[in-house]
Amino acid sequence: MDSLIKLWLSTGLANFELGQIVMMLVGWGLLYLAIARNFEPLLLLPMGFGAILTNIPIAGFSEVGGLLHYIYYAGIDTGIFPLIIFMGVGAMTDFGALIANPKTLLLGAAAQFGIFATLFGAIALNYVPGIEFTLKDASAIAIIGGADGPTAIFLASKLAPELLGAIAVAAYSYMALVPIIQPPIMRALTTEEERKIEMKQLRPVTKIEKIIFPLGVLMMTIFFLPSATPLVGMFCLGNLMRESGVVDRLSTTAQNELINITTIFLGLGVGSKLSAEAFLNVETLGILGLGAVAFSIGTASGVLMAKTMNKLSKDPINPLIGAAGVSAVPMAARVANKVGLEANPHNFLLMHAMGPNVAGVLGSAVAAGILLALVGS
Amino acid sequence: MDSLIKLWLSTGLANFELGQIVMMLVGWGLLYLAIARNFEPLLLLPMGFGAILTNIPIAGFSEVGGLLHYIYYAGIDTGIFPLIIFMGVGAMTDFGALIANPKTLLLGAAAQFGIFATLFGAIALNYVPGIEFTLKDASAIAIIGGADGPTAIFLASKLAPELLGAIAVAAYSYMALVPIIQPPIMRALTTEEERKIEMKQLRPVTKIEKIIFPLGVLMMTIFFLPSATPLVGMFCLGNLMRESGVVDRLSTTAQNELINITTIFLGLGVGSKLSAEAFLNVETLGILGLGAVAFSIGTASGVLMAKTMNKLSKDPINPLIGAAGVSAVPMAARVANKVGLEANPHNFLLMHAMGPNVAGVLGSAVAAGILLALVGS
Amino acid sequence: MDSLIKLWLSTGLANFELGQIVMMLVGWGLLYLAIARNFEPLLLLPMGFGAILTNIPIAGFSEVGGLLHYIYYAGIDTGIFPLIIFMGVGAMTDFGALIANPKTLLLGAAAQFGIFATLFGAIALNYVPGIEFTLKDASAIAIIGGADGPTAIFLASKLAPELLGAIAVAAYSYMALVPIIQPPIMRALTTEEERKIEMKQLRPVTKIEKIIFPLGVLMMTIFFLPSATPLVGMFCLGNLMRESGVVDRLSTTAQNELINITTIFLGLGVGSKLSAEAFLNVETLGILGLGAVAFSIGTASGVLMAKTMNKLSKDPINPLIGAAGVSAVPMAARVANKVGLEANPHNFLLMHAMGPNVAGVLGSAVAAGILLALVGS
Amino acid sequence: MMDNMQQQFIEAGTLMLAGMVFVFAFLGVLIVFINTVLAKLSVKFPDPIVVPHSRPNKKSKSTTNGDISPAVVAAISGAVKRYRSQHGQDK
Amino acid sequence: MMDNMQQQFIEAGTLMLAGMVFVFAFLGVLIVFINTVLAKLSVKFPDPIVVPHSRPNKKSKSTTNGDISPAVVAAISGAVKRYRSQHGQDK
Amino acid sequence: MMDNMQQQFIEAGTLMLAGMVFVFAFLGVLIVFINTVLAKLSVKFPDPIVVPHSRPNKKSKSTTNGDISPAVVAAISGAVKRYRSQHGQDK
Ligand code: NA
Ligand code: NA
Ligand code: NA
Repeated sequence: MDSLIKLWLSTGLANFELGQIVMMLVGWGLLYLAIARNFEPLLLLPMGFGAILTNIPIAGFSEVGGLLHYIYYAGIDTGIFPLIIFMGVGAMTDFGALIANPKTLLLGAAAQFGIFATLFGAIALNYVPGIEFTLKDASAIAIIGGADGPTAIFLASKLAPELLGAIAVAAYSYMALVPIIQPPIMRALTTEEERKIEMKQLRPVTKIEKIIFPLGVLMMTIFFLPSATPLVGMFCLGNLMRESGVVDRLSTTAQNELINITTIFLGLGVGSKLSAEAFLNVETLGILGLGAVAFSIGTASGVLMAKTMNKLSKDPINPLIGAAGVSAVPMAARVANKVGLEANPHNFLLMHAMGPNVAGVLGSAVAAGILLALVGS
Repeated sequence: MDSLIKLWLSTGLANFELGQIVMMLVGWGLLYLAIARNFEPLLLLPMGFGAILTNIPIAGFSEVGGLLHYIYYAGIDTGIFPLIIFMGVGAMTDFGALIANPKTLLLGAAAQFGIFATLFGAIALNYVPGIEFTLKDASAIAIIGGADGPTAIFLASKLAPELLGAIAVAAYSYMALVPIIQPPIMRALTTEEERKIEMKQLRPVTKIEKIIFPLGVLMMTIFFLPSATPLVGMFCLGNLMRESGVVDRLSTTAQNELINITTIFLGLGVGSKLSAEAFLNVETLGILGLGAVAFSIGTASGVLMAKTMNKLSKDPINPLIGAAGVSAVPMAARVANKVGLEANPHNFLLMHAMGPNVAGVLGSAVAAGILLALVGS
Repeated sequence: MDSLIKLWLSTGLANFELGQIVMMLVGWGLLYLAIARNFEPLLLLPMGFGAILTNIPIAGFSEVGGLLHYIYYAGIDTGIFPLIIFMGVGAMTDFGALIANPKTLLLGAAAQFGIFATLFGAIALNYVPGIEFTLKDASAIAIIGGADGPTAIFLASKLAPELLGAIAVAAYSYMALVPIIQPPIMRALTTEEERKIEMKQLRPVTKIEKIIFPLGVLMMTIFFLPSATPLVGMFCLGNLMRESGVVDRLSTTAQNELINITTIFLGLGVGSKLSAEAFLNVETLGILGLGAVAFSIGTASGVLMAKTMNKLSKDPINPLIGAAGVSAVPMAARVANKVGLEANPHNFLLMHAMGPNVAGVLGSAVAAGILLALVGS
Repeated sequence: MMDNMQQQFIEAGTLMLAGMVFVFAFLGVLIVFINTVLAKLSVKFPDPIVVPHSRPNKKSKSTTNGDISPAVVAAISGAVKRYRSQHGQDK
Repeated sequence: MMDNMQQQFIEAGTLMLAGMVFVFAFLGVLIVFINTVLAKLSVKFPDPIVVPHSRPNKKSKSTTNGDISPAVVAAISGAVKRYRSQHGQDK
Repeated sequence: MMDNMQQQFIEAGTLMLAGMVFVFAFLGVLIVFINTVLAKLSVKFPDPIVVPHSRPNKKSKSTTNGDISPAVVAAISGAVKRYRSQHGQDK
């Protein structure tokens, strides 16, 4: 009898708190988005699962001795997991399109306005009662506009760990929503004629350029923005392993098993931050709202920049590729290609959009470095 | 001369203790079983090797600063390694046969009687002078009857770390001995007629069922037995990665490189617990004896349950598949198939036995959760 | 304005110290050697990159909280990374040629004279003002003569961590220079006639011999030199996984993903020791000089031993294969083969040189164990 | 000491009882879950009917390297068949 | 409190300005870098001219297992072509 | 200080001597081990005689993905041969 009471008291049913139930539903929602809607499943599936696990009463997944506790403090609090992911992404990235058409770097720069405008917006939200974002919080939220998951997680873990869960949810959700968010903005800001513009074929890029490029980026970051070197450095290491051609076995592992293993644990660890106290508040609503604004502003800035450049440049530039400047590689580039094809079925923008797309990755890593340098200490 | 004496004093020969020699022989024995007899070599080979390393005089493998010390405390004391393995096993498990014939869950339940009967037996062994098992010790020993390696290691690391080595040795040895232990029991408890029974072909199972199944198992565990959620949760995560079809690269890594890496270190770490003080005592003999009893009782319970169900069910059930309820995937299912073929060369029981086989994995994880809940704190 | 000043003060340009600039150039040099000259790129590329990262002003890669700090203390200070690499190397090593012609073990032994002569030389360098090597320092430096990267890193991390960077640079650079350093020495010490000697074809080696060999080596190390068991033990574990044939999936992972992942982090971690204080001093010059001496003496000893054995043995022995005794697997064996072909285009020494080559790996691991035993405590 | 043993036996017996009841209850509820929820789901969301050889195609997506397109596989199978018939070899 | 807000807005505005200027400056310098350094390098060290099908051969080096030599690939391609033409199949 | 140096030289010399003796002794015993124990074992447990082409088959077991059965390999080899003879191509 005693034993039965003890068994009952050790059930989840006897110990559930309302917040845990709600957060578990959030976890289920993330799993639904990942599996049924194919929303960035590589991260949202383990993240949704982690959200469920961390909210199980009694089990103590995120307390000392629990699995998620170890994962979070070893891999995310230290910044190690996002940096390993970034190395793998670097090893998967081909900068050829960017080197062939370097002007597209300006598109990647313009799209970062989404970040800094959101920073302003986050501070403005402090007028809302119940919301009190510090400048650090606002910076961590703003980086959602960078449309780059590891960058957002890395910055949030440094500047506002208590908001990490909400920021990661927003960042990955909106990245998955890129094909829905971007097209209306792109169509609204461009004319039919502009969308029909065909671009000149890209010149071939030599091996030596691809090898020196990550090294040049690294040197510039060292000179001008050391606070961005963790992110940019690991990204460039991965890219150098890829392009140098002398360490193919390391590059292959960085792109496959290492990034896969890290992704599983990163997702679980981020999910462990989705506790009721940290997530169920008006601030989360603010973050979700700001995220949508950030993506929209970033998209619009990229498109408007491309329109301007098209007017000034001798070679035609299709303004649609400006939207790819938000990064969200390679989805945003595909969206640009798709919207372009609607206007002109012979217009293949994919390769042209890859330039601003990878420029956007660099751009948001640089923006993260600026925020770390100015707000971080 | 001084140097030569120092060199001599630093040899193993000058420092061996009897216990270390005996334990090294145990390590050699495990290597022999793994390599020459193919006894669960994936774990017994690194484990036997770890046993040899940990007993080297002076070398200090398991002391602060030693390799096995780090491995044990980082991966086994925390429970991380068995949980990663369990995730990988989940990603390798196909629940199709179980979903197609859910009644076989009862067989997986019945076979767990091997666990609880052994718990009783372990307490009874306290009559033997020199043996003093607490209820925690008895629970950790009893789980050997679950025939599931990672579950046994996980539970032992929580309830009785000082018995971990002996428990792991017993669990894996008897799992390897399944083809020898089970058939006589199966034949003794069934008639020739029963062994000849052919079963109805299994219905096809849809993708949605396979996706929802691990989520349902997880929810039930959360509601009724949170203490089992580390094991069951990671198992279900692996299975969901497999069946969802949206994170194939994570699933592939979990089934291959990640589980392989973890297995090497898990084996070494478990082997490091095979020190003379911990292993060379009458309690180890008790554990080895109880392990054999546990497997036998589990097998018998499964077969008897299947006999009963065959009498009550409208669809015929071959009692041999009940033996597969002890888990030991997929060996026990193969044994059921083989004994069935002996009686009736047209009787292929393999798929039918996979149902109780994977049910046994769930069953022993649930049993482990109960023991943790009632005895653990 | 304030913000701009803050931004400027956070740039690398405003914070560079001379030493950091020089060390960054060293890092660039290592990258150049790795990529353009193909000098041991698997380690020198991540190591050069690590050297650049650790010398970035402000970024704090190697301070508490920095990525390289975690990597170094988790993987190199503990000795874990070199040991995992050694396990992988063991899994890649085929001892067949050595077992077929065991006399070649003497060549692997003779080449270790490079280590012990260098130890003497390192002590002699104490006459140079500004250099003050303790016996521990000298031992760590001497191991460069072993021509085995993981062994050198392991020993240096135990005996002289502050010299680790310089020792690793020297070890890997000279290993890459084997095709340039060795041939002149080999030609100077042998006659044209000797270089033309053709050797008897090797007998086939059975599976059982290959399985028992690593176990025998392990037992001998346990008996006579426990301090070498971390290195030799992990090497033998890898080799046993390979040859036993029962854990192919573990062996494959140890040879591929696990060693690749570890190599990336080992390189980064070793690079993090290339700080100005630790590297820019006259001791580093001494180490680089001694490294060249060590390789040369080791090569010469191996060749002279082979000459002697050729005179005493009934089966002819080509003295060139003695040079392969320094290890540097498989480069040194290829060099022996190439120099042999120059003298006699029908003389294929590659397989014969693999015997002393892998014997050299064992030899330097044994030498490392002796140094640990006599100098380490 | 004997008291203690008796006490332990009672505890062990209770554990055995509670444990087996719980295990059966838990897996029993799972049977109900499969027979109701999953059964309904399988009716509501049946698997799309697929041409048999498109399955392996999809599976092969998960392997990151060394993919071989179905056309090549078909060609190889054809080559195997012809090779066998030409050489009269069976294994 | 309103003072505080104003203060924060000023900080946020400065951040926005400094940030966008810096991002454009940084990526702008990178354009110069590409147009000068990389452009010169690409002229000085052009890629060696390679027979087209030697590329995939080199790539396949990086995969540690399951390499297939180019000759075999060529043979398979041939087999595919013949198989298709014999069977009149296109996909 | 010179005393100290002398002391260090003596230590280094002893190390050199002890080290080389030990290395030779250790690897020497290993020679004996190979010539006795392993030699006997190789006689007592000779490798089973296998048909040559079953070897690669067994090796390929260890690669988890992308296995190709020997029959297919044979077929491909045949295809290669025919392709070469038809096209008169050698590389
Ligand atoms: Na971006
Ligand atoms: Na079980
Ligand atoms: Na060596």
